[in-house]
Amino acid sequence: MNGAGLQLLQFLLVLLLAPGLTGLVRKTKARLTGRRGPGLLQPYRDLIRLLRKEAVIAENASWLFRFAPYLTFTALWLAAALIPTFAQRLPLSPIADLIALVALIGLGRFAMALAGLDIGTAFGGIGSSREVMVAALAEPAMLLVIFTLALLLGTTSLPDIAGYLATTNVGLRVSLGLGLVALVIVAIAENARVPVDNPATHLELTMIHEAMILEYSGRHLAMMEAASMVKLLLFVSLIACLFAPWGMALGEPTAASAAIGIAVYIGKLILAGLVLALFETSIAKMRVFRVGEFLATALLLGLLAVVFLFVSKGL
Amino acid sequence: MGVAVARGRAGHLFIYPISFLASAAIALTAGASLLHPPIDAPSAILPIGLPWLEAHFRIDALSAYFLVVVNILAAIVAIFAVGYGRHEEEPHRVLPIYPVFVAGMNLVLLSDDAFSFLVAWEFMSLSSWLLVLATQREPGTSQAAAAYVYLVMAAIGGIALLLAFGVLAGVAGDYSFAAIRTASRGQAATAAAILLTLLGAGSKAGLVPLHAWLPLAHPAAPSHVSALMSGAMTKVALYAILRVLFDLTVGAPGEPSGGAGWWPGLILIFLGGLSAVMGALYALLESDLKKLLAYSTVENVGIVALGLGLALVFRASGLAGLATLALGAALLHAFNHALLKGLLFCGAGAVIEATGERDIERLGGLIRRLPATSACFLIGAAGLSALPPLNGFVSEWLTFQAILGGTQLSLWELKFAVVVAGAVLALAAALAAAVFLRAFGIGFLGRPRSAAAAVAIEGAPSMRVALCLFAALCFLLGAVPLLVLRLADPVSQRLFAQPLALSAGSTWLWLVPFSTGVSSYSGVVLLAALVGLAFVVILAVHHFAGRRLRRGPAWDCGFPDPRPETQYSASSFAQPLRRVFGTSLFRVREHVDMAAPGEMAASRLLVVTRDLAWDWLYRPIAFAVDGLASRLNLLQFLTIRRYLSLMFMALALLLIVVAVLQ
Amino acid sequence: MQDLNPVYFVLGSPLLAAAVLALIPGRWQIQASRLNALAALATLGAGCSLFAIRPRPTNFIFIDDFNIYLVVLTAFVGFTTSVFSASYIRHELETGRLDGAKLRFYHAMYQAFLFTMLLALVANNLGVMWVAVEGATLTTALMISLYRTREAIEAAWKYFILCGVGIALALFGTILMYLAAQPVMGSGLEAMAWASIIGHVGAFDPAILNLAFVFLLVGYGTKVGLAPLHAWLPDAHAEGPTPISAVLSGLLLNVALYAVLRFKMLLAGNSGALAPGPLMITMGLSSLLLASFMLYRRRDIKRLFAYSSIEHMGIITFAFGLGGPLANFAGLLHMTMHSLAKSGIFFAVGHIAQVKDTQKIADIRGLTTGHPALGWGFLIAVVAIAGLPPFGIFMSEFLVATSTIAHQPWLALPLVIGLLVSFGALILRLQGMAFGAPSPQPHKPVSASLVPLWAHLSLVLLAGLHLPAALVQWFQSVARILG
Amino acid sequence: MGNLPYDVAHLLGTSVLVLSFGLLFQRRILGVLNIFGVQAGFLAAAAAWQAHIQHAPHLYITAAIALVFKAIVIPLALRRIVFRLRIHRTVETVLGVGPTMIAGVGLVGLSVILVLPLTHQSVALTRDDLALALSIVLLGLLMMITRRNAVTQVVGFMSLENGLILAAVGVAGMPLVVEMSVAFSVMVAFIIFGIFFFHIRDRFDTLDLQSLESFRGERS
Repeated sequence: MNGAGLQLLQFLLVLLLAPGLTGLVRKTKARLTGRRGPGLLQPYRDLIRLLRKEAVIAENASWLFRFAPYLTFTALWLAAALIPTFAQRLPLSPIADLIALVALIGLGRFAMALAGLDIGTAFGGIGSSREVMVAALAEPAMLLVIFTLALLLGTTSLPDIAGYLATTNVGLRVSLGLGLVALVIVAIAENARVPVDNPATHLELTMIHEAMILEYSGRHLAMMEAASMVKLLLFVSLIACLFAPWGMALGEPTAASAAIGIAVYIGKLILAGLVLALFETSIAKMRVFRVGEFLATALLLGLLAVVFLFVSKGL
Repeated sequence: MGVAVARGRAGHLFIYPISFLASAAIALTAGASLLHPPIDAPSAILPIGLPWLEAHFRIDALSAYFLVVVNILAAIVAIFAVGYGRHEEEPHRVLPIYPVFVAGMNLVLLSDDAFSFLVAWEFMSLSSWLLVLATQREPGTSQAAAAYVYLVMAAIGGIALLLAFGVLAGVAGDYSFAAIRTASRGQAATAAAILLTLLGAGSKAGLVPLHAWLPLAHPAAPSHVSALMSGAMTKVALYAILRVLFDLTVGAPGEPSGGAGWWPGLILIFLGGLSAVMGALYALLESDLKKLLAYSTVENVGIVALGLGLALVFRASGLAGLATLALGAALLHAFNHALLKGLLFCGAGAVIEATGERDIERLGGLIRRLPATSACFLIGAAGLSALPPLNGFVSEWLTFQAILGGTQLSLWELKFAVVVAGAVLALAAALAAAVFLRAFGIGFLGRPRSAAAAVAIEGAPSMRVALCLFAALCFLLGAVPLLVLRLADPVSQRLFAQPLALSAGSTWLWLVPFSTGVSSYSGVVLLAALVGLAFVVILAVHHFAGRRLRRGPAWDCGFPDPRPETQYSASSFAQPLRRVFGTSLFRVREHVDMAAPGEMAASRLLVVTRDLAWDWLYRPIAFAVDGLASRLNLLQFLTIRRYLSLMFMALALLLIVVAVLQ
Repeated sequence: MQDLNPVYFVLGSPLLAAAVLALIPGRWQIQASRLNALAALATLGAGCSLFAIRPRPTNFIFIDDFNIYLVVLTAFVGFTTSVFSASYIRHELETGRLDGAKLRFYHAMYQAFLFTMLLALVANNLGVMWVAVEGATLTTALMISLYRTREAIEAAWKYFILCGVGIALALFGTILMYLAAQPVMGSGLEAMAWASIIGHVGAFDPAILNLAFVFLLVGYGTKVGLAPLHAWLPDAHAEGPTPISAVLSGLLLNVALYAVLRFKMLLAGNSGALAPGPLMITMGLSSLLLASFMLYRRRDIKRLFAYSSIEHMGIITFAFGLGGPLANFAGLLHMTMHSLAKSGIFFAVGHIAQVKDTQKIADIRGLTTGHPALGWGFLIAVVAIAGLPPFGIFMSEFLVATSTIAHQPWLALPLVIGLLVSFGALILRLQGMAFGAPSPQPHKPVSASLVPLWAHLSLVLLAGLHLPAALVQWFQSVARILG
Repeated sequence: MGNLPYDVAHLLGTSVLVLSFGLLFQRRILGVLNIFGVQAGFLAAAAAWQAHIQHAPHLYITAAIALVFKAIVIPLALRRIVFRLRIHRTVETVLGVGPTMIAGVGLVGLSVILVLPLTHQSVALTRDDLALALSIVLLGLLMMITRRNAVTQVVGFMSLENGLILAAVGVAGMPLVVEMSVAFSVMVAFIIFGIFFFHIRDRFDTLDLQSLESFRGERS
């Protein structure tokens, strides 16, 4: 399995599994609330349906409105492709370490927020303004988690972190625990999951993510939906890679170890989907203005993680 | 260097091309002298200045680097100004002074002794003061007040620097930098000199407690001048900090623990971090486009100061490798900020020339009216929000890498301070993204909120050429940061007698601060990957889903309302963040007076934000001076008898003193 | 006639001119003003000839490094002011504020005033120096009340009383100095000649010297306008005709300070006497701080620049009080620069007051747009006096500040506060006057001869960039003996 | 009989001092003028006596000038001005008599303390003369501070000048030219005072400085 093939496999794997993960989450949420819910493959069917539909855009939409979906999707797809999922060493991963990854996600969000503002409707404004607030607090929290790992392990490149955590027994560390909780909170906020935003409804009081892509239709909407699905997968594989890297094909992957890697990775996805669905059904949505404090706790946890790093290890 | 001060009646077509050629020439010579440095840096001696100490002018690596930064910016701004100058109402007020301003900045960088340094420094402030006053309408308006506050702050900064050089020159009074470097002086004197320099240069750069004049003065100047003031003059101020803290007070170059230890670094880190966050937050609450950019200058100067502080701390604790990395990051960010801020201010200038409006609340929908300017402004905004393919991200990434190197510091407090600085920098970067997203989104997208915005037309071709040149440079440096690092290498050689650790491992493709294992970044591959992938996706989608497109009224959940007022405005966009940060930091007060039910009166929202520095630092001083002046004023209105008794008492006092001393 | 002493020409021409001008009747005052300028030119010529022939000191007259450049400076500023006063007088005659008789008196007194100042500079005999300074007071006293307005008379009366008392105290000091010299050098002219006293001052009784210096410092200090004794200066400048303010501010303060420095040199020679430094530093700083704070409340443009003169005299006295070759050099340089720049400013102010027909700062706006040449000249002059770089005053303030922080760091704080506060006040007023929409001016633009103003500014700029070697050499030699 | 010259000089000096105290005390203008005349007379006598002791003929000229101008011409001129302005009846008290007297005595004490250390070389005569002269000068200054009327202020100034001339005379061997120029400048000063009186009179109709002070600079 030479390098290029590996990377291509990673790209395809990410693209195919993303809608599946979202479908799984929706299915389990429906089941938990006593409904049959749509099939696992429903998201695939939605995407294909949208792709075939005719795209209708507002008169005063600019070139930015038409180009933003592609930019968002590409940025997130590339970011997802850089995270080691089933194999540790990917040819493209040295081009961007963890900090660059966060920035790529930022690029995707930047494009989506601008698209929201382009048409000049109230809902686009609501979505972008709240998205910016969430980002302004989530990004520093994420960077603090990265500081914790980097200060602990001395590197910010993903393959090395995964390799190091998978091989050596780092032991139960308080700062890693805090980092995990902070990263989970950030993931929930970034992917507009329940406590921060409700992906299912179009209620203008609550929606953040949906408001931005309100004006899209047809293939552009498909791109945006695909982007958010890839983003969910990205965060899940990031958490898996940083905090549960076992079962990954280390060093030079052979066909067998790659297969095992993929199987373990899919298992992790399913587990994460179930946990997420369970979490979402057990908690109500927060008022938008309490999201600030929610994310401030994530920022605080990140900072505590760094502080404990010094205290416990006496570094 | 000495650009001819032509009383430009011939108008802008004559002055700006010449200044463009001059700046370009200087940039090239400086760049050349950096890449293959001459053996002994040429030292030009001019017979002007102090009688017994001619003015020394010398190009060494540090001044050459900043010469490149200032003059590339000045060259491109000159191209922009050719078009922008056309509509100037009183060209004769701006034209002759513009080249003098650029010459002043170059002179500051070139001077090699305290006296000519200060002459050039005050010269720069004087010429920019005249430029700020150039396009003023009524003296009473804020323009005159802004210019006044600016000049007084410049004078305070100038005198602080003067005292710093006085302390450095010591009793002997030999002001040439060479003598200052070799002169030995006590720890207290070095400390005093460093503090005075931080006060003087810090106020000119706009570090937080002393920044209040910057958002008043920079927007008041014509746009191409404020581009120069924000882009280049703040860099000259940072050059002053670098020259004194890194070069003059260090004693023999390269000696690790020379100078004053790590506390100046800590102060710089603290000031830098504070400026970064406060700058971004102020910018968030500002709706005047040029003021917003001025506040973002405060933020970015804070980031560079943070980098310099890190370099000082690392060098004081003997980690030379990390020190060169932090210095490299700071220099790179200075270069990037100069280009990006130049681009944004010129963009703002184009917008103002097209619409005559400065407040983004009254702009909107410009992306359709001014496509080229909006595209370049978008690139600038993305750059300053530190988004990957562009150069803004590269320097911020390097600063983060330097911070992560903080673990090797010995002192516990330093380690903790460095990490807190990292957290502050992360918060500032995120807020900057919010600021520029708001500025571009409200200003350029959506529906035009005023008649002027609706009929805006693109400016002169030269303006667009300049903007595109800026954007191209940003992309180039984002992809291949090595170009600037090659320039920065001799600087770290000069200051730390160590090559830039960064450039050892990096090639034009990869950027490797420590080792590939630790962290690496490749601008080129990332850019190529993004563009390639996007191209593939578009092709696939268009092939699979077809290219059919239909235009229709905006959906807006079913009740389209064409009136632009329904759009989000700048203050409503910042409202969530204002609610999170504003109440505590700026004592934000929001009064909403709703019309009584049934009444048709429009309800008003009034947001009052107060600039803390102005309340706690500037206003008390002004009141104290005013109070003292009125109390002393009584002395003017005494009668002759009282004056005589005054004289009598003075005589009696002196006589008593003499009698006592006898 | 080999040793034809040029000093006799320097003194003779103004005296002769004064006599001739007194005789010219009121009708031909325009020609009289031209004659006045010619006479001043002759004095300047004689002064310059001093560079060539350095006469031998006699009992009454002597030229040394210290007073040679002051003599030429006085003659030069006297000449440029007379050129300015020619155009000023022409405008005053047109508007009828002054008539022939008053002008006749004015021209005669102007030349007499120049004579007394030149005499004071070259006087070797301390008594003659006192009489010359007293003469200067007498000649200017009546000129201040030339306009006969109530304020002018009050200002002149105040000027005469305060300076009269000051000068009387100075006389007492001179007598004490003679008393100290008499036992050592015997009585007669020898004991009054400064050139010979400087040699024997070591043997004088320090107690008398201290007492004498106190009286002299308070006496001549009144004429220098130092803080507690400055009351006469603002009103004298504001109410008198502008050429007089220019000459008063530019030259008379220098002459008085020259006298104080002569006596400081004597004290420096005697080890027993108390150091004059601290006294001059306290008076210098107090006048700097008082004047800089008073600038904010001034509503009259001439009074504003009068206080600026007090402030600059404070800086100069502080520099000489600080002592040391660097500070003394700065003081001497500042003295020259201040007199050039300040008289230049008064030329501009004179024409501004005439054009706008008011001296109220509030009514003067938009000079750079209304009268570009006058406005920009005024702006550059104020920028020079405020101490911004390319001009000479920045160099002297640079030297004073750096030597202060090097020798006595804690003195630097009040100095810097004074400099900054005055800078802020000057720029605030300048900005109000120079920019904005021009305020209405009743008179048609006067044919302002701005040549003197630009001459002064170019000299200050030249000094800022490159001081001629000869001047530097004189300053340094004087700085050494000043101690 | 100690040495006679010292005693007589000392007597004349102290009488001039006592008279300047009298000037401080006297409230009526005419009284002030008379006392000033007598003081000038004593000054002339002291000068003449010094000339006699020091065998310096030129001092006689100074004595003569002092006598002619100071004792006779100036008081008469002032008297004529006072009568023409019809202010001869004005009575003016600015600072209470008591405090002025105390201040006067204090000043004399101060000047004696100052002069005492100059003991050893100088001749005793000059030392006493100097103390007297210094106190007369200070008293003259004090008088100018406490008086409101322009004429009395001028008289205060003139008595201050008397103190100076007493000092100049007391010092042995003061060159003649200095004497002459001092006397000459005092005369010119007095002429200018006269001119000022007429200016003030025709603009303010009174010599009382109170009205003058309301026109200080920038008051309007």
